[in-house]
Formats: sequence, structure tokens, C-alpha cells
Amino acid sequence: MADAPVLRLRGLGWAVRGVPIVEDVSLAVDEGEFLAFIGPNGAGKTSLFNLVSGLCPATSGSIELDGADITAAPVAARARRGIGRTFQTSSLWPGLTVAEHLRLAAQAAAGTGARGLLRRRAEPYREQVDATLDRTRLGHRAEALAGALSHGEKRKLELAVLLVGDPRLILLDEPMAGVSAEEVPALVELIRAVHRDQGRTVLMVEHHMDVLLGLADRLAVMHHGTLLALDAPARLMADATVQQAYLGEAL
Amino acid sequence: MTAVLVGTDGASIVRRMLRRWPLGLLLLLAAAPYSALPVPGLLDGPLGSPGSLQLIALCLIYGGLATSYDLLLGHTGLLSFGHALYFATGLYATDLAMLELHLPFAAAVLAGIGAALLLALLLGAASLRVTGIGFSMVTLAFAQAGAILVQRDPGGLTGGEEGRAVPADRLPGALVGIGNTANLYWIALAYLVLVLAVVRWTVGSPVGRVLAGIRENERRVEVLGLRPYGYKLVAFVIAGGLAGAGGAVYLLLTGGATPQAASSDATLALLVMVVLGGSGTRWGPLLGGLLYTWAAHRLGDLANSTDVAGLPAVLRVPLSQPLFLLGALFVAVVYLLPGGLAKLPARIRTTSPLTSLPASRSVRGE
Amino acid sequence: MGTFVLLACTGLGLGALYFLIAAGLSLIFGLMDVLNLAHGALLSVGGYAAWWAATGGGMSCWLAVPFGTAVGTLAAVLLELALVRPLYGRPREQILATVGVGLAVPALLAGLWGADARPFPQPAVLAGTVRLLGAVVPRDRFLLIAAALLVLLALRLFLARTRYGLIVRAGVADRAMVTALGIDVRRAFTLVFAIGGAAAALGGALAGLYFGSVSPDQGPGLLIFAFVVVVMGGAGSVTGAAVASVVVGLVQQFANYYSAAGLGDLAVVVLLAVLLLVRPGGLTGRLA
Amino acid sequence: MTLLQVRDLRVVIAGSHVLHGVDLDVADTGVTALLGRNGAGKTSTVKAVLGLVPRTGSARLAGRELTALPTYLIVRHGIGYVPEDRGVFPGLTVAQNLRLAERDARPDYPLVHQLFPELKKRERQLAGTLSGGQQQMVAIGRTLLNGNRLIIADEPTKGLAPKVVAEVADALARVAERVPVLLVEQNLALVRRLAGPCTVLADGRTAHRGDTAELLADEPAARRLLGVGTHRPPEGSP
Amino acid sequence: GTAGTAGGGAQAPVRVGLVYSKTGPLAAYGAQYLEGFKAGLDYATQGTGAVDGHRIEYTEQDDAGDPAKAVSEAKDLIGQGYRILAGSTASGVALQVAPIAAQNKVLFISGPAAADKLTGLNAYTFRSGRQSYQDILTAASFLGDAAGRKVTVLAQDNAFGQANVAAVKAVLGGQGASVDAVLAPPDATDLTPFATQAKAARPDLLFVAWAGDTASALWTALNQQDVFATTKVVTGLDLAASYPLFGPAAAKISFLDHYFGGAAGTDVEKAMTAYLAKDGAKPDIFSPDGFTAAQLVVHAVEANHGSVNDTSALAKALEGWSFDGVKGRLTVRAADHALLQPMFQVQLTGTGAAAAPSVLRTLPADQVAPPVTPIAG
Ligand SMILES: Nc1ncnc2c1ncn2[C@@H]1O[C@H](COP(=O)(O)OP(=O)(O)OP(=O)(O)O)[C@@H](O)[C@H]1O
Ligand SMILES: Nc1ncnc2c1ncn2[C@@H]1O[C@H](COP(=O)(O)OP(=O)(O)OP(=O)(O)O)[C@@H](O)[C@H]1O
Ligand SMILES: [Mg+2]
Ligand SMILES: [Mg+2]
Repeated sequence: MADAPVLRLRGLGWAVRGVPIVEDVSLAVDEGEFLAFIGPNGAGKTSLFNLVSGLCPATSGSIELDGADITAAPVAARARRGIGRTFQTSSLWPGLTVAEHLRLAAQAAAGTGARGLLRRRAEPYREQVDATLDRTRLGHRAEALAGALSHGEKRKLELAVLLVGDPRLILLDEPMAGVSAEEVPALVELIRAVHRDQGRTVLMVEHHMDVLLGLADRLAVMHHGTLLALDAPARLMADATVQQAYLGEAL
Repeated sequence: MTAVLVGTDGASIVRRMLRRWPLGLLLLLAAAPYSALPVPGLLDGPLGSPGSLQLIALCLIYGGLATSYDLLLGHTGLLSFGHALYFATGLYATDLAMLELHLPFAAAVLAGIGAALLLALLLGAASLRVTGIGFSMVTLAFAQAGAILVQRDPGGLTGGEEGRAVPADRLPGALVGIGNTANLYWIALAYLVLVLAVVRWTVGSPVGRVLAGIRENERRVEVLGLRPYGYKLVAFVIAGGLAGAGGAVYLLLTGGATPQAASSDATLALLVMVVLGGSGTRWGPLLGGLLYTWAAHRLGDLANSTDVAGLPAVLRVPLSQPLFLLGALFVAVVYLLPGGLAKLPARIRTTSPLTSLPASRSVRGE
Repeated sequence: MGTFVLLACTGLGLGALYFLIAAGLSLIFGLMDVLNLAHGALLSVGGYAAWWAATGGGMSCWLAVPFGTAVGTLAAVLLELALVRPLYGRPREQILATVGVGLAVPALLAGLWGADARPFPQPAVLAGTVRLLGAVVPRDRFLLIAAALLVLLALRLFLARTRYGLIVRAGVADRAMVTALGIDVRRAFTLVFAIGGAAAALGGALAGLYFGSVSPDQGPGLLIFAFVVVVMGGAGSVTGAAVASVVVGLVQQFANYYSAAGLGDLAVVVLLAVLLLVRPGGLTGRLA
Repeated sequence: MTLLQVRDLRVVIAGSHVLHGVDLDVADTGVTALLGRNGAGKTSTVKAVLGLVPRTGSARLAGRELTALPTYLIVRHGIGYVPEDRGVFPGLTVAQNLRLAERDARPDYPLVHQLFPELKKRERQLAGTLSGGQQQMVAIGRTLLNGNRLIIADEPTKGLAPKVVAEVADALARVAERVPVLLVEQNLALVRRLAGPCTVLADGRTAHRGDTAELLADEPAARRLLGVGTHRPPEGSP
Repeated sequence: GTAGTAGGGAQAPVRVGLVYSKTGPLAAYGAQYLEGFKAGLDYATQGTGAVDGHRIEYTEQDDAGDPAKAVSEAKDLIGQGYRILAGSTASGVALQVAPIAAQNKVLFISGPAAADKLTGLNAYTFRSGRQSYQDILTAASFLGDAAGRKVTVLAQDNAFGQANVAAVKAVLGGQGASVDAVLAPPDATDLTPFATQAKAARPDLLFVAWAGDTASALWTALNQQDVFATTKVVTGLDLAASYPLFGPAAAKISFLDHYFGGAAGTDVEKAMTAYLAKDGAKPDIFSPDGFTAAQLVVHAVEANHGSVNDTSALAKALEGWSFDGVKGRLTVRAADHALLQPMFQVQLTGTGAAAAPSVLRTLPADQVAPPVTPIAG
């Protein structure tokens, strides 16, 4: 594994009109690591992802990617540097087809830019797109408009858009919410493959504990915007505070 | 690109025919000046007469303008209320380059298009900093400022509400006089083809894919690592430049620059054309531009016809107002042809038993 | 001093007129997200109905204005039921249909009563002037200001005391969900549209009084500034629209007077552009 | 016996057949589960009952045919609905969101605030800025304000933290003592705990009707209908 | 009509295209023009509608006030072989159609459009109405000796207003008056400040050049600010429907007038009034423009014995022609095609619907003749 951490947060905070939402979060993620976030609703997990991906401006602290400060970098610049994310509430292009989603994402990853004006829209991404459709079990819906997908299908498309671009640092925000029980194992396998076989660094928020337990190297517990604990899953699960604050009497 | 139609044999023949028809139509249009075909009702004189050519040419220009506007509206999702400004810039700048700078015609046209491009770049760069209705209103503000300036006749340049006629002596001989209307017509046709080609190319290029993404969900595009601002600006400048070129052609056709071209009504008219024809479709804006322009010119004749004059007052009063007819036409189209003219074939197709269109397939141009 | 007072008073009067016109637009555009380009037509209907009542119908002006408002409201209800209702959620086609009405109605009025301005009778009480700190201020400006304040108050009460504002705003965001809460969205939309139309018609009738005449394209002509006001104030914020109206009225009046070329209109549109570029949400900061 | 009786419900959206005939009975007590894979048609069934999508067939609530009624009248018969995508209005505050849902003269705010104290705390926050789980709380809270005859909850626990899931489950159990609930859920553990009867959809049709506990105990049937084994808590369903 | 020349279908008809505002903001002017044209045609052909056996047929085309539309219609007509065009209610239209006519060597007789630029514009363009300069000279006549007097122009800041300012400067400034202007933005809705500005300028003569929907508001403002107490106010009298718009100020204004029904008292006017009465119409400000246009057409055709092929011959026939028109003796000045004509000083009596004009003084054509602007090219 590389020397400098892929991602380092130092005293990161975000406040809206004086109300802190994320407070003083410091952590470092190594290349190829799988870090999972848990915590009660409203703990600030999604907000932390927003900070890292640039959708919210940090009001204190700093974010480093591969040792370079990206605290003030715009969303697109961070994405070009290899940060990819999914959204908790599916955020798609309702009028585009599933396949077109993946082509657009692949093209963005290829970085065609304004030079694209001079090219025909060839299909150099075909293999990439087809492969991703297969992996996410969306092949049969390739020509459907995203707006017409069922909830679970949207979740999978969300993941597919991320994967086709193959970013180095992956932020997954509750990818399993609403995916049918039957398909969860396959998706878990998929994420595992991206992490293990392709060696991508993954940060993931998930409320399904047993999904996490099989995947995560480390577990971060957030509470009231702060990082409550950061440790190996087994040890944290035994922690009484975590039990009480988060898991309760799990179903 | 068209994801229409299904793989049955009949349909694939239809598809092949569909692919070729634009070329055939283009040839027909190009040959129109040689035709003496009477088109009663649609046109006053025979097809090849100067009056008919003039009207068709105007229709073609507006078809092109609407198509350029739809690059913003339908393909990028930008509701600009100031597109007429770039049209007017091309119109006035070309005219003034000849009148004031004494440039030869060709150079003046280039200057006109250049001015439109430059203005679109500057104002686009500013107005694209805001999104949503804010963008619409900033473009409206700029366009309104332009319209006011044109009206005020700064330094005697624009001629105020009287406008400035084009200096005939600076035009090539082949473009002056009724006998040469066919040449103007061909220029208008060429302009339309140019616009269609540029817009098609842009939409079909990788950039066009990003524009579609921006139209559907701009934020999400950013998360992929693309800066929407730059892409939107590209679309804005292309559309503005095309509108400017339209202004230059319009100048030739109408023989002068008048402030009606700069008014906010003119942008609204473009918007109406696009919606009339079907926004975001390949041929819709063109059809809308044609229909609108034709109707705006010909409804006057209907309104003033003796048939109408003979009607009882309840019918005569509204029917003798061309704008009433035009307004009523819009309302009728919204009801009878939801989605615009361009959706008509698709609607007919879905209702015919032969090919039922799977809903999951896109019926838009993309 | 006199000039300043005169400009301030007439500027406020102008702002009041803008507000009367913009209030309905703000309601319809801000809450319902309908870019009602037939708003000018509603103004004209209100204006002509009041004019007709005052001249042909022999009503006194104090009856004619409410009559015009009532007719305009009726027209708004019809417009909503017949044209706008089927088009919610299809903004582009709304534009087409309302532009159509916006063209057809003035044309119809021109067909009926001619394209030229018709004199609007002014009651004697309003015809005179008031001396105020050295300025001679026309009385009708104060009527406009009073009417604008009343409309502002009424709209604020309506929005604060009833759920309709909420229903319509929510209905724009997710119509199906609002019905799924057991609410008849369509009725709420019609009601709000009617109130917007009533405000427009009142504005039209009072504009007739203000200009001393009605003409078919008076309504559409005022519409651009009404739009400016709505956007400046922040869509859907009636108070914002009121503040913006005052700003626009004053800026226009002062700039017209003091700038060499009478650049009031230009000043207003430039102000709009700058404001939006600096604060995209408008004065009240509500995202437009 | 049955509160809601759905027969041969069919839905066609934009030319594509989404439901081909769904039969469904919701008992007048307790929780009835509606299960199925992604895209099976659960949400469409619920929406069809509520009149949110064009449909044919029949849906009777306490003997009253619903398919001829517009949505708002159906809901006024006393249905509380937790939509799958939460359906909160992002531009309105939490309080405004709840206010919109008021149907009764005396809405039961104490119950809502007791279950979700968070909503009381965040009354004035715009719902669009709430966390995913908090939005889900708004969606559920809305249905609890009014006295309903039936509550339809489409994946109500999706996105909620385990502890809250447990609390919502308790709440649903409590609510179900008074008001019958139609529950669409992927969390089979929760279904197992709450549901009496169940209906399973596949490809837009009713594929199975029966008792939840029996179905989940019948390993091959569960695997065929739901694609999961039940001998152990399925992976991904805490 | 006499039987000999009637039924004049024997010879090829002469076709005249009328491109004017049948609808749109200037529709009322357009209607007057058309009625006047019909009356003039009847008068000039002695009721036969034909010249030397050539029927004069006219085709109406509506430009709705839009120059682009007018150009299209004009091209259409020219393409159909029309050699004579007339009409143009608006200056913007006239200025765009005139070059088209010249390029195609077609005779163009502009109508009510008042722009001075039309005079001397090209060899094929004539006018059948008055021009701004003649308005100004009429206004100047109210001042008497201009030297040392102060004149203020209150106008809208558009081409019409600016042209008026320029003309006043040229005419009255040339006679030694000091001229300044209060220009209001064309779309300004509150005119009170401009009224006070005009009052503050304390001119001996306030010349108001105003058009459009705000006229009523302007006169109310001028009256409220009591401008009439200190200054003589002159403005142009518009069509009859506008008389009530002056409100209570009507009687205090000095009007310059192109024409109103009954202003001239000539025999030609009586003939026109009689013809219009048959059509249920009344003479109004622009009826003479149509009437004169028909006279010009008939004369040009007559002079060429019914042939319209040589349009420069048609033009030649008109240049320098002097004749009896509705307003009195009219002359087409050879040098620049200006139409020299008498103008009127008028006052309104009564207010509102009862307002009625009466002539104070008729100014002979040469007193209000615009300066010569030789034809370019
Ligand atoms: N603009 C804002 N104004 C006020 N509060 C906000 C704003 N945005 C977010 N919050 C609050 O910040 C907190 C963090 O939200 P976040 O979405 O990060 O939670 P989360 O950990 O992802 O929760 P969940 O598991 O429910 O998705 C929430 O309590 C939310 O209400
Ligand atoms: N608007 C629509 N247009 C076309 N097809 C649609 C539309 N809405 C849903 N569908 C299709 O109907 C099918 C059923 O969708 P539905 O949302 O009912 O499934 P679901 O059982 O709720 O799935 P999930 O568990 O993923 O929420 C899906 O295949 C979906 O793609
Ligand atoms: Mg979250
Ligand atoms: Mg679902």
C-alpha cells in the first residue's frame, strides 16, 4: 500500500448558519482501504460525503487527496482527481436511458472535454458500458428511461454510473437501501470485487450491519456530526456506547 | 441516434426511407424557384414567384433561428429570454458595417456574425453564472437593454423605431432586385441547412451528450467531473452565432434592420416556435418556425378576406384580427398536438396497431 | 426639495402600480410555477371591463373598478379551468397556450373597440392634486398606494392564515403526493389562480385610472416590469415583490429625471441583471 | 374480514404493461405484507390503489369501489400513505410538511413527536435539508397525524438506522393494533415480526398469497418467490 | 360616369398595390387611408374607376405595422408585376419599402408616414401626406416672430421625437429662437416629472410631440402641473377618436393640424366627404393621404396613356405637378418630391366626447414648405 494516505481529513467541519452539522472530523484513509460509516439518522454521514466530494463547502479544517489540499476545489475538479460517489436519494438523468447514463459517465471519465465538439459521438465505451450493465444486473433495462425505473433499479443504476467511470476513491451512500433482499448478496459481491480485485479505496455508509461486517476493514461511528469512534468492526460492535446510540435492539 | 421504431421488416423500410427524406426534401426545396406550381391557400402566387419565395425564405430563416434556439432550450435545458438579441446583433452589425464602416458585403456579414459571437460569449459568460429562472431573467435583462438601446438610436446608428435600410449599392448585384429573389431564397435555404448541420453535429457529438446530461440534472454532471458552465457556454455561443448569421440573412431578405427584431416579443416568438414544433426534437423547431412564420404572414390574408367580412359580427370581429387567429392557433396546437408538431408521427404510430412503441424507448431525437 | 418629493411620491405611485400588476403574477408564477404570459390579457380584461362599466354601463368609478376586478377574476377562473389546468407540469406548453391567450385577447379587444386608446373617466375627487412640501402631487397616486397596501395585506393574510399557499407550493413540487394527502389540488390551484387574476384585473382597472385611458396593449406593455419586480423580489414572495416594486418605481423615476437620456428603463434592467448575478435568489433570498 | 380487496388490478404506463392482474387482500386487523423483487410491481400496486397511476380492475375499501374516485377522495376515506420515495416537500419546513398532511380537526402531534422527537426539534428546518432518515420520519409521521382506516407503507424503514427501525417496527406494531397496515418491505426480519398474511408479486402479477410465517418457513417457496433462503437471516437484512 | 369609357375592361388594367396597416396599432389610420383612396380614385376618374379604358385595380395587403411583413408584401406585389405601390401608414414601413421600390424601379407613393427622410429619398418615392417639417413650421407660426424667444420641445426619446426636436431646432433655431428639449423615455409611464421639467424651463412656446398610449397621462400631468398658465402649448391634432384624451386641457392647447373633417372647405373635400358618407365613413386626419395617393396614381397613369411600364415616366409625370386636392392646392415639388400643402392652426372646443375642432388659420403651402433635400443618386 502507498505511503501517503489517499484521503486525509483534518478537523473538518461544516456549519449552516452557525449550526454545526459536521464537526472536527479527522481521519486518514489508506490506498485500498475499505472504511464504513455508521451512525444514527442525521449524524452527518451524508454531509461528510458531501464535504469530501465538494457538494458542500467546508467551513473549517482541510481535505487532502494524495497529499494535495483540495479543500476549496470545485466538485468537478475533485471528480476528475478520482473521487466518485453515489447518492442516498438517487440522483439520475430522468430523461436519459440507462445505457446513455453509462456512456455519459464513461465519457466523463475519459475526459473528452470541449474537444468532443469536433468528434462524432462514436461508441468507444461500448464494452465498458455493457460490462457494467451486466455487473449491476441492469442489462435488461438498458434502453429504459431512468425516470421509469423502479426504486431498486434506480439504486443499481446509481451504482453503475459510479462504477463505469472507475474512480479511485469511491463514496457509497447507502447503496443497498431499497434493493431487494435477493439481490443484496450479488451487489455486496460486486462492491467486494471493486475493492479487493481492483484495489479501489471505498468509503461506504450503510445501515445494514451484516453487509458492512463482511466488507469493511475499519468502521467509523458518527454521532451528532462528530467522529465518535474509528476502529476494527469486531471491536466496535462490542462497544456499549455504539450499541446504545446506534444499534439499539437491532432487527 | 433515433431510438425509434422496432425491428420488424416493414419498420426497417420505413426507417430507411425516413433517413433519406430530408435529402429529397432539400432537393425539392432547392428546385422551388424553378417551379410554377400554384399552391392555393398556402401561398399567394405560384411557388417560384418572388412573393412566394420571399415568404418561404422568411419561413426558412425562422426555422433555422428556432432550431438554433432549441439547442439551448430543448437540448441543454436553458430557457433564454434573450435569443433575439444575438439575431438583432447580427442584423444590425452587418447593416452598420456596410453603412458606417463601408465594408464590402462579405466582410460585413463576417463582422455581423463575429459581433453576435462575441456578444454571446460575453453575455453568456455573465448570465450563465446563475441558473434556473435567474438565468432566464438575466438574459431577458440584457436583451431588454439591447432593445432599449436600439430604440434610442444612440448616435443615430440604429435609426430608432424606423430602422436602417440596407445600402443596396454595397450589395452584390445578384442580391438586389426582385428578379434575384431566388438567390436570396437559396441563401436562406443554405442558412437553414447550416444551422441544422451545426446543431445536429453538436447534439450528436460527445459534447451534446453532456448537454443532455445538463438538461436532465446539472448537479449530477458535475459529480462526474465535468464543468457544466463551460459546456453551457459553448452551446450558448454556438446558438448565438447561428442566430447572428440568421440576422445577416434576414437583412438581405428584408432589406433593412428594424427594431422589431430586437424586441422581447421576438424571443418569445422563437420560444413559441420551438414549443409549437416540439422542443428537443430534430425537426420540431424547424417545423414550428415554418408554421409560425407562415401563419403570422398569411393569417392576415385570411383575416382580411371577403369570406370573413361577410360573417356575422360575433365571428367577424375576432376572425378579422390576425393576432387573434395566431393566438387561437397556439392554443389549438397545445390541445390537438401535445408535444408539438414533431410528435405527430409518433402519436400516429402509437395508435396504429402495426407498431406499438415500447414506452421505455425514447421517442425524442436522442 | 419639491422635485425630490414629487419624484418620491410619483415613484411610489409607480411602484404601487407595478406591485398591483406584479402581485398576481408573483402569486401565479412564484407559487404555481406558471409563467402566465396571459397576465397582460387579464390586466386588459380588467381595464376594459371597468372602462365599459364606467362609460357604457353608466356606473360610477367606485363601482366600475370592482366590476372590472370581478370580470377579470371570472376570466382568470375560465382561463385556469379551460387552458391552464390540463397543462400543469408542462411548463413549455403553458407558455405556448398563455402566449396564445395573451395575443388573442388584446386582438379581440382591438377588434371590438379599436386599437386606439379610449379615455377612462376620472372621478373628480381623483383628478386634482395635493400640495406636499412644495410639490404638486396628483391625488390618484395616493389611491394607488393605498390599493397596493391593501392588496399586500390581503395576500399576506391569505397566505398566512390558510393552507392554500402551502398546498400550491407543494403541489408544484409533487402534485401526486399532495393529492395522496387527501387534498384537492386542482381546486386550490384554481383558487390561487383566481386570486392572482383578481389582483391582475384590479391592477388593470387602476392602471386605466392612472393612465386616464385604456388601450389593448397597455397590459402587455407593463408586463415586463412586472416580471422584473417578481424576479427581483424573489418568486412567490409577495412582500419581496412589494419591496422590489418600490425600488423599481423609485429607481426608474429618479433615473428618468436625472440621467441625461432618461435611462430609467435601462437602469432597471441593469439593476435586475446585477442583482441576479450577485444574489441569484432575488431580494428576499428565496431561490427564484 | 378484508378491509381492502383488490382484484385483477392492471396498470399500463406509457404503453408498457406494469401490472397484469394483481389480487390482494388486506385484513382489517394487523399488518399485511406485500413482497416481491425489485420491479415486481409493489409500488405500482400501491399507487394504483391510491389512483396515482391509471388503472383498471377493482379495489374496494370496506366494500366501496375506489377505482372510480380521484386520489384525494380515496385518501379521504381514511388512508395514510408512506410513499417509497418519501414524498416530502423539500421547499417546505418540517412543520409545513406536517401541516399539509392534517386532515382531522385535532391532529395527533403528541404521538408523532413522541415517536420522532427529532421532528419536533427540526420543525423550522427545510425538509430538503433533512438527512435521508429524517425525511423518512416525516413521511411516516404524516400518516400518524390523522385517524386512518388503513395505512399503506412502502418500504418505511429504508434508510433508517437500526435502532430507529426497531422503533418504527414497534410503532407499526402499536399502530396496527388500531389500524390495519399494508406493508411493502424488503427487510424480511421486520416482515416476519409484524406481518400476518402476505401477498407476493412477481412480474406484475400476484404470485402467492398466504401466511407470512408459513412462507418464510418454507425454504423452497421463499427461494422461488423472493429469491432468498430463510434458514438463516438473509445477508443484507438485519 | 360616361358610357364611353366605362366598362373599361377593354384595355389591360392598371394594378396598384396598397401595403398599409389594416390591423395592428395603426389600423385606424389605415382604415382612413383606404377610404380616402377609394374616394380619390372615384373622384379622379370621374366615377369610372378607369383611365383611358384601363381599369385601375387595387390590391390591399396588410402589414400590421411590421416593416418585415411590409417588405414581403411589397416584394410579392412587385413580383406579380405591380408597378405602383402605395400605402405605408408607419414611417418604419415606408423607409424600408421605399428602397425596395427603387431597386425594382417601381413607383412608391408613401402614405401617412411623416418621416422627413422620405422626402428626396430616391427617384421613385413620392408622398401623399404631410411630413414632420410641415408640422413644425405650422407650430412655429403660433410663435410669430421667433427671434429671442425660448422654445422647448417635449417629446418621447425615439426617432419620431428626435426628428421633431431636430426639425424645431432647424426651423425656429434658424429664426433666432433658443430651443431646448425635454425628452422622456418612450416607455415612461409616469410623466409628472417631465411636465414639471417642461414647466421649469419657462419657455414661450412648448411644443409637444407625443404619440402612443400615454398621451392622456401626459395631458393630465401637464394640466395638473399647471403648465398652461405660463406657456403657450402647441401640439399636433390627431384623429378624432383621440380628442377626448386631452381631457380638460383640450381648450388650452394650440393645435397644429394636418387635417380634420371639414377643415379645408374645398370642393374636393366636399366630394370626398360625400363619397365617404356613402360608405358610412367620416373624413378624418388621414383621409386626404389616401385621396391624394389616388389622385397621384391616376394622374401618372393618365399622363402615360394608361401604360405603366415605364415607371420613370410615371415619376416624371408627377414631378412638379400642381393640382387641387382635399386640403387645397397641392404641389409635388420636382426637386425632392415633397408634397407642398396648406396646414391648419386649430383649436378644440368642449371636452371629452364633445370636443370639436375648428380652424383658426389656414397656412398656405409655401409658408410651410420644407427645405429642399435634393434626391440622392
Ligand atoms: N441546510 C441545513 N440546515 C440545517 N440542518 C441541516 C442542513 N443540512 C443538513 N442538516 C442536518 O444535518 C444533519 C446531518 O445530515 P446527514 O444527511 O449528513 O445525515 P446522515 O448521517 O446521512 O443521516 P441518514 O442516515 O439519515 O442519511 C441532519 O440532522 C440534517 O437535518
Ligand atoms: N413511469 C413508468 N413508466 C414505465 N415503466 C414503469 C414506470 N414506473 C414503473 N415502471 C416499471 O414497472 C415495474 C414495476 O415497478 P414498481 O416500482 O412497481 O416495482 P417495485 O416492486 O416497487 O420495485 P422496487 O422494489 O424496486 O421498489 C418496473 O419494471 C418499472 O420499471
Ligand atoms: Mg445520509
Ligand atoms: Mg417500489
